[in-house]
Amino acid sequence: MDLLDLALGNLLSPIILCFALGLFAALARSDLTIPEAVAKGMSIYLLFAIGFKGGVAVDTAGFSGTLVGALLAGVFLSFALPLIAFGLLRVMTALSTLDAAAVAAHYGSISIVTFVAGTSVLDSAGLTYDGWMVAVAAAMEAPAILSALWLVARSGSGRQMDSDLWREILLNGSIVLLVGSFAIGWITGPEGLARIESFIVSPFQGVLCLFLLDMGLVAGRGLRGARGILRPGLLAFGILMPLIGATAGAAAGVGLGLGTGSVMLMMVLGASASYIAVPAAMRVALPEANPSVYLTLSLGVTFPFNLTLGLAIYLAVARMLTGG
Amino acid sequence: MDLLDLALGNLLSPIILCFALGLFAALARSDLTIPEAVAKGMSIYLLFAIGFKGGVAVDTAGFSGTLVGALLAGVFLSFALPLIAFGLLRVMTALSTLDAAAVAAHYGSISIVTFVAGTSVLDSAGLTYDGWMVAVAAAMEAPAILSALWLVARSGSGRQMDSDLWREILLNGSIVLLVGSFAIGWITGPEGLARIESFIVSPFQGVLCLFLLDMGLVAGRGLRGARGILRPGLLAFGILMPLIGATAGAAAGVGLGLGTGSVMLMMVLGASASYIAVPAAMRVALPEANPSVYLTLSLGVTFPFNLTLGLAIYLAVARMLTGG
Amino acid sequence: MDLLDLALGNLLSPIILCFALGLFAALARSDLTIPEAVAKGMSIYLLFAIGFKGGVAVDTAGFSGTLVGALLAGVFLSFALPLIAFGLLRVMTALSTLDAAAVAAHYGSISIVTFVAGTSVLDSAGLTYDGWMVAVAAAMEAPAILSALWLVARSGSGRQMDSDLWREILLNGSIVLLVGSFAIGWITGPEGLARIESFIVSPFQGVLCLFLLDMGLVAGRGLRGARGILRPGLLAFGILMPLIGATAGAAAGVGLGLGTGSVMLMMVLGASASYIAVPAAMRVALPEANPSVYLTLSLGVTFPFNLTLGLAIYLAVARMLTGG
Amino acid sequence: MQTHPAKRVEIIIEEMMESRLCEALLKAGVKGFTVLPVHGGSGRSGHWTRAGQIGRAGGMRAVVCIVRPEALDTLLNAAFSVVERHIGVVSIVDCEVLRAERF
Amino acid sequence: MQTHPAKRVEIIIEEMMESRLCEALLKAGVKGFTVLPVHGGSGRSGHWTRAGQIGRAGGMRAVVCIVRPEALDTLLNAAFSVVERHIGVVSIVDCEVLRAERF
Amino acid sequence: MQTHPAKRVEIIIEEMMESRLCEALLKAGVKGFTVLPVHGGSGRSGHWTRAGQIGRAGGMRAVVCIVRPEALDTLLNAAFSVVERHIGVVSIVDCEVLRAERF
Ligand SMILES: Nc1ncnc2c1ncn2[C@@H]1O[C@H](COP(=O)(O)O)[C@@H](O)[C@H]1O
Ligand SMILES: Nc1ncnc2c1ncn2[C@@H]1O[C@H](COP(=O)(O)O)[C@@H](O)[C@H]1O
Ligand SMILES: Nc1ncnc2c1ncn2[C@@H]1O[C@H](COP(=O)(O)O)[C@@H](O)[C@H]1O
Ligand code: NA
Ligand code: NA
Ligand code: NA
Repeated sequence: MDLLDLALGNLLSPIILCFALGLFAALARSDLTIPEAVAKGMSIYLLFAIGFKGGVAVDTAGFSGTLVGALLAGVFLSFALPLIAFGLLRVMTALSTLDAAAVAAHYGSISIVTFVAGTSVLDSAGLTYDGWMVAVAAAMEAPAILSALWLVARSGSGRQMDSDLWREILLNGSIVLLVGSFAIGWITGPEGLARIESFIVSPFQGVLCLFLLDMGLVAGRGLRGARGILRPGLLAFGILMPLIGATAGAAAGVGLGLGTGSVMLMMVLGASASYIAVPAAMRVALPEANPSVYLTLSLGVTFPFNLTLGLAIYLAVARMLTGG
Repeated sequence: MDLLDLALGNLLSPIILCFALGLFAALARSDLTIPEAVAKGMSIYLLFAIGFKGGVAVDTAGFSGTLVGALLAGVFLSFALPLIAFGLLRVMTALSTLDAAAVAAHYGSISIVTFVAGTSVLDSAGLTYDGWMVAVAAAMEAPAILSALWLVARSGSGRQMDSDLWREILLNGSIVLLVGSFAIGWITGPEGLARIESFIVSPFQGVLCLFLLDMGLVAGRGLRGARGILRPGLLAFGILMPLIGATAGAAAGVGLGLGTGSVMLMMVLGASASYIAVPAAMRVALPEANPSVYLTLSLGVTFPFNLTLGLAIYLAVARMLTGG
Repeated sequence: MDLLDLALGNLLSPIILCFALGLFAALARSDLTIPEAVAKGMSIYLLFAIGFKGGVAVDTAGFSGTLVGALLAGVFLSFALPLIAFGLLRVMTALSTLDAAAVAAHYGSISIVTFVAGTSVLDSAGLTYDGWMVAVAAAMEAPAILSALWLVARSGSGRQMDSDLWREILLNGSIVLLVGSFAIGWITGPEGLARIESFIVSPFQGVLCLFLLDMGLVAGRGLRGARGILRPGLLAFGILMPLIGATAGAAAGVGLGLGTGSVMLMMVLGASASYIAVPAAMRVALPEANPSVYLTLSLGVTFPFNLTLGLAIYLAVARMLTGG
Repeated sequence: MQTHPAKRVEIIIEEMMESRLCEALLKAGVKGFTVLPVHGGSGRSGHWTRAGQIGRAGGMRAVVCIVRPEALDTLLNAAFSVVERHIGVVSIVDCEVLRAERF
Repeated sequence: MQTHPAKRVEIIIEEMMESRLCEALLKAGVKGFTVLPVHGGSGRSGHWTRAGQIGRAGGMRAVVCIVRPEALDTLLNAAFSVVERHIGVVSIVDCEVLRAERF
Repeated sequence: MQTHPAKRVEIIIEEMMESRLCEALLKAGVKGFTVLPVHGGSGRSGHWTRAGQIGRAGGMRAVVCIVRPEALDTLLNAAFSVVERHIGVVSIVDCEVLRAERF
């Protein structure tokens, strides 16, 4: 299967088509909406299911040194990528230090839905991956926020970290749920999974479809309202930066000797940008930064790019690099 | 199986009993409620599932001329039925032109839940139907609104159609979701279905049960508050009109040479009255029309009638007409 | 399997670990929350599923005299337990008559989620129980409220029962849904179950997991805000009273000659304290009673105790008593 | 634009009492009111929020009622008879309304 | 703390008309507004609540808009042009605001 | 019915800052407040609604706080210290309350 076939196969999968439907409905100004509570419920379901399955996989495969290496690599990437992103933004766009730092934080962190979509592409390609990659994803959520705060502090402005902010960053809902369900899956193992399998395994792809429909609606609404913000430089950054992040992820994955599937997921983590945890942290830590810039870029440009073209590219490259 | 058996079998199915439970709870003024967000979430699920399965069915069975014929017949029925309804209302009731036109619009349009309940009656009777009937349902949602506006314009009052109103009518959430998921099902075909089957096929009947529980609650609350409105003439209309609509649907279905199942669904589409899309459009286009009249009639009289007796009658007649 | 093994096995099941995760997240002040609408939706699902399955079980096993005996015993327990609780509270704590009566009402009534967790412990121990025990649960919800009102009336204060209050108590949402779905399950029997099995049976344990996550969050938030309220005497009551209730339940169960599983469930009903139906009734009937006292005690102390240690104890005792 | 003086009464009350308050208001001849959901709050009985709650005991509602000045006293008496023994807050503001015939 | 006089306008309107009202307000030069969900209410068209509804026809919204006193009339005209034929309530209150430059 | 003068302060603020504002209010000696959900709004940072959102970054809350007139300044200072660098709106209205001892 060559790159084009792969890209097309991915583009014509139900989850991408659902995203496209949402995007279309929002851009066409249809009144289709998914209630906030339902969208949040679905995201809780997805986090719980992906964490639990990851924990069970670690219980089955056993704990390994590679896992620790991958965790450290993930944390390092999350700290380092915002610095690259910040440098690029200062060169490619006219954003202020503050806005640039806020955007940079998003690109060091990760998008769990892009990760999930990546695992689903691997599944349909018949490839396996290490269950603990979901722990790497959790570890990469927060460090990027600290890098961004450091970038701002260096330039003299910015708020001091207080203990509330620390707690909000390290114990934010998605980290707690992901790590918690990972631990539960690890403790209860395959017997635990057997009891809730028909809840978290079989309906998973279907829930992901409806969730991506909502993501498409939200992204589309964002794009509609933000035509003035998306200048060429910013747009180019939103597509260039995931490719850089994916390259860094690939280097880490190959360096650690991971298999094809896990290298691809490492690339996805490097490439994806946060749109839930980091924006919330930015509203507290850097309230003067403009939320429409970072939300539009992360959700309206990078997320669709990764979902439609990125995943296919990362898989092809991961295959090439690992001979898988 | 004769008509009585059929009616009884239908009346004692879980979905109808759930509706009855909701009706009872509301009339007895229990505080049982289903949160609005959950109800909306279920209706999104049902629309998505029914649309997707319809699209897959077309992909499997292939596109046919009959499909185009059925679509055209559906659009024609949706335009024509309001004119009959309007005439009847002016004779049978004391409603003003405005109120009569608003009510008429509901009866030209359709109720997707009645349609779904119809497919579930067919399933338990072991009969098949054409997957694209769901596309006919989507096509019949909107034309009736235009007929009603024309009826009002003719009488000199009424608002001019503006482009916002056009968009709201043609791109309302349920049409976009139904047509969109139909298209996704058609594109991804049986492989797409295989990936999300355990989300949209197996739990479908169960979700329908809980959804009908909510419909019963809403209908019951409406009836409780609307005793003053439901005069004999109006009540009679709410039961006579679905029978007329079903007759028209039967004529169209038999004329097109459809099978037993599809003729029955065509009758259901003719017989059912909208209570989501059309009321919303009426609040914008004919705000002076009294919403309690049309909501009570459609949701409190015609919907329960179709669900309990109507479906059994339509199936028996469809069998008789097609020898199925 | 001895008591310790059983307790540990229960403690390490996914549902208890999910509850613990919620408790931890709330105590650590994570911002993890489950939207109210989703939590309510899950509780409606659980009530519907447990009621329906109970009804089907009665249809399969046939109606029996024991069922009537168990219902009467349940109603008697629900009336009597508040009197014991009230006496204990007056001795062990400094609560006013009003507060003591309000707390007492909770312990005569039941917690359906504790009941469900009990059935799930039985399932993993490979034990069966009578399907109609869910009807006993429904019958025990309300009588305790009347006992509490009588206790208050005796002391001269308190509000007169009006017909609204009667209706609210007897037709509260959870009773109507439980009894209603029980009736629907009974009427439609195994064929009805077959149609919605993959909705109400297979995903049940998984939904219970997420629901207990939310219960942990709510209990943890309650405990955090109520450090001042939980004095030693009250705390001791919160653990002693379920043991007394379980003893009474055991006596009733053995007296009626029930099997091991049903005796255990009878103990669970006696031991568990309400936190949905009774608090709502108390806000209407005894508004001067302090809600933080009864909510903290029931949800923050007794519920976790039953879930973690209680269930294992009750099962061990039920086995001993019935030789099962 | 022509406006008319009126009173805006806001009653924050327990969800369980909502239906009783609404009935009392209607019985007192009030022509309309609007009920807003409440997400959380704080008072003598502590701090609470609605997130993830499953019972109805904890929740509150805000009922907003706009009346002609001369109807205020009847409204307050009706509201007070319900609120009296319950937690909750009643506040009154002078306002101006369009379309006075509606109140 | 330094405060400045302003007007607080509250418009209770059908959900279906929300987007039209918001557009009219923005076109009239209003600098901002906040939309609150409404749980239920009562009026000449009867009593309703949102619980378990699936359509959008029944719902309402409360739109709160704070403006400088001199902008009130433009706002009311804009709002009235939308509300005119629809059910709904408009009330105006004198208020004080911090950070007047925002309005 | 006997009423007493008070001040009704309404603070529209980002959801992320809700807990900080509530703590600041309590620390400033406020006896209670009520938090209302917000469905959407418009301002200098554009138009938004809550429909289908999954993050918490976008949402807002309306915090309503009724205080005795003499407590107003402490409240405003406390609120302002939180709101200062954030988007949001503070408005104050004269009102009358029942049961003054509660405020
Ligand atoms: N001063 C106040 N301003 C606004 N709302 C209040 C105030 N005091 C109490 N409340 C509301 O009324 C509820 C009950 O108050 P309390 O009876 O003092 O516990 C609180 O949770 C708040 O929602
Ligand atoms: N006097 C009032 N005070 C507050 N809200 C009102 C009032 N009258 C009507 N409403 C609101 O406006 C809606 C429609 O009113 P109506 O057009 O009178 O049916 C009601 O459902 C209430 O939400
Ligand atoms: N004049 C106003 N009246 C009412 N709410 C406002 C006003 N201006 C801003 N808001 C609210 O405050 C939020 C942020 O405003 P801004 O900082 O101007 O973007 C808006 O989304 C509105 O919810
Ligand atoms: Na990244
Ligand atoms: Na029709
Ligand atoms: Na009990």
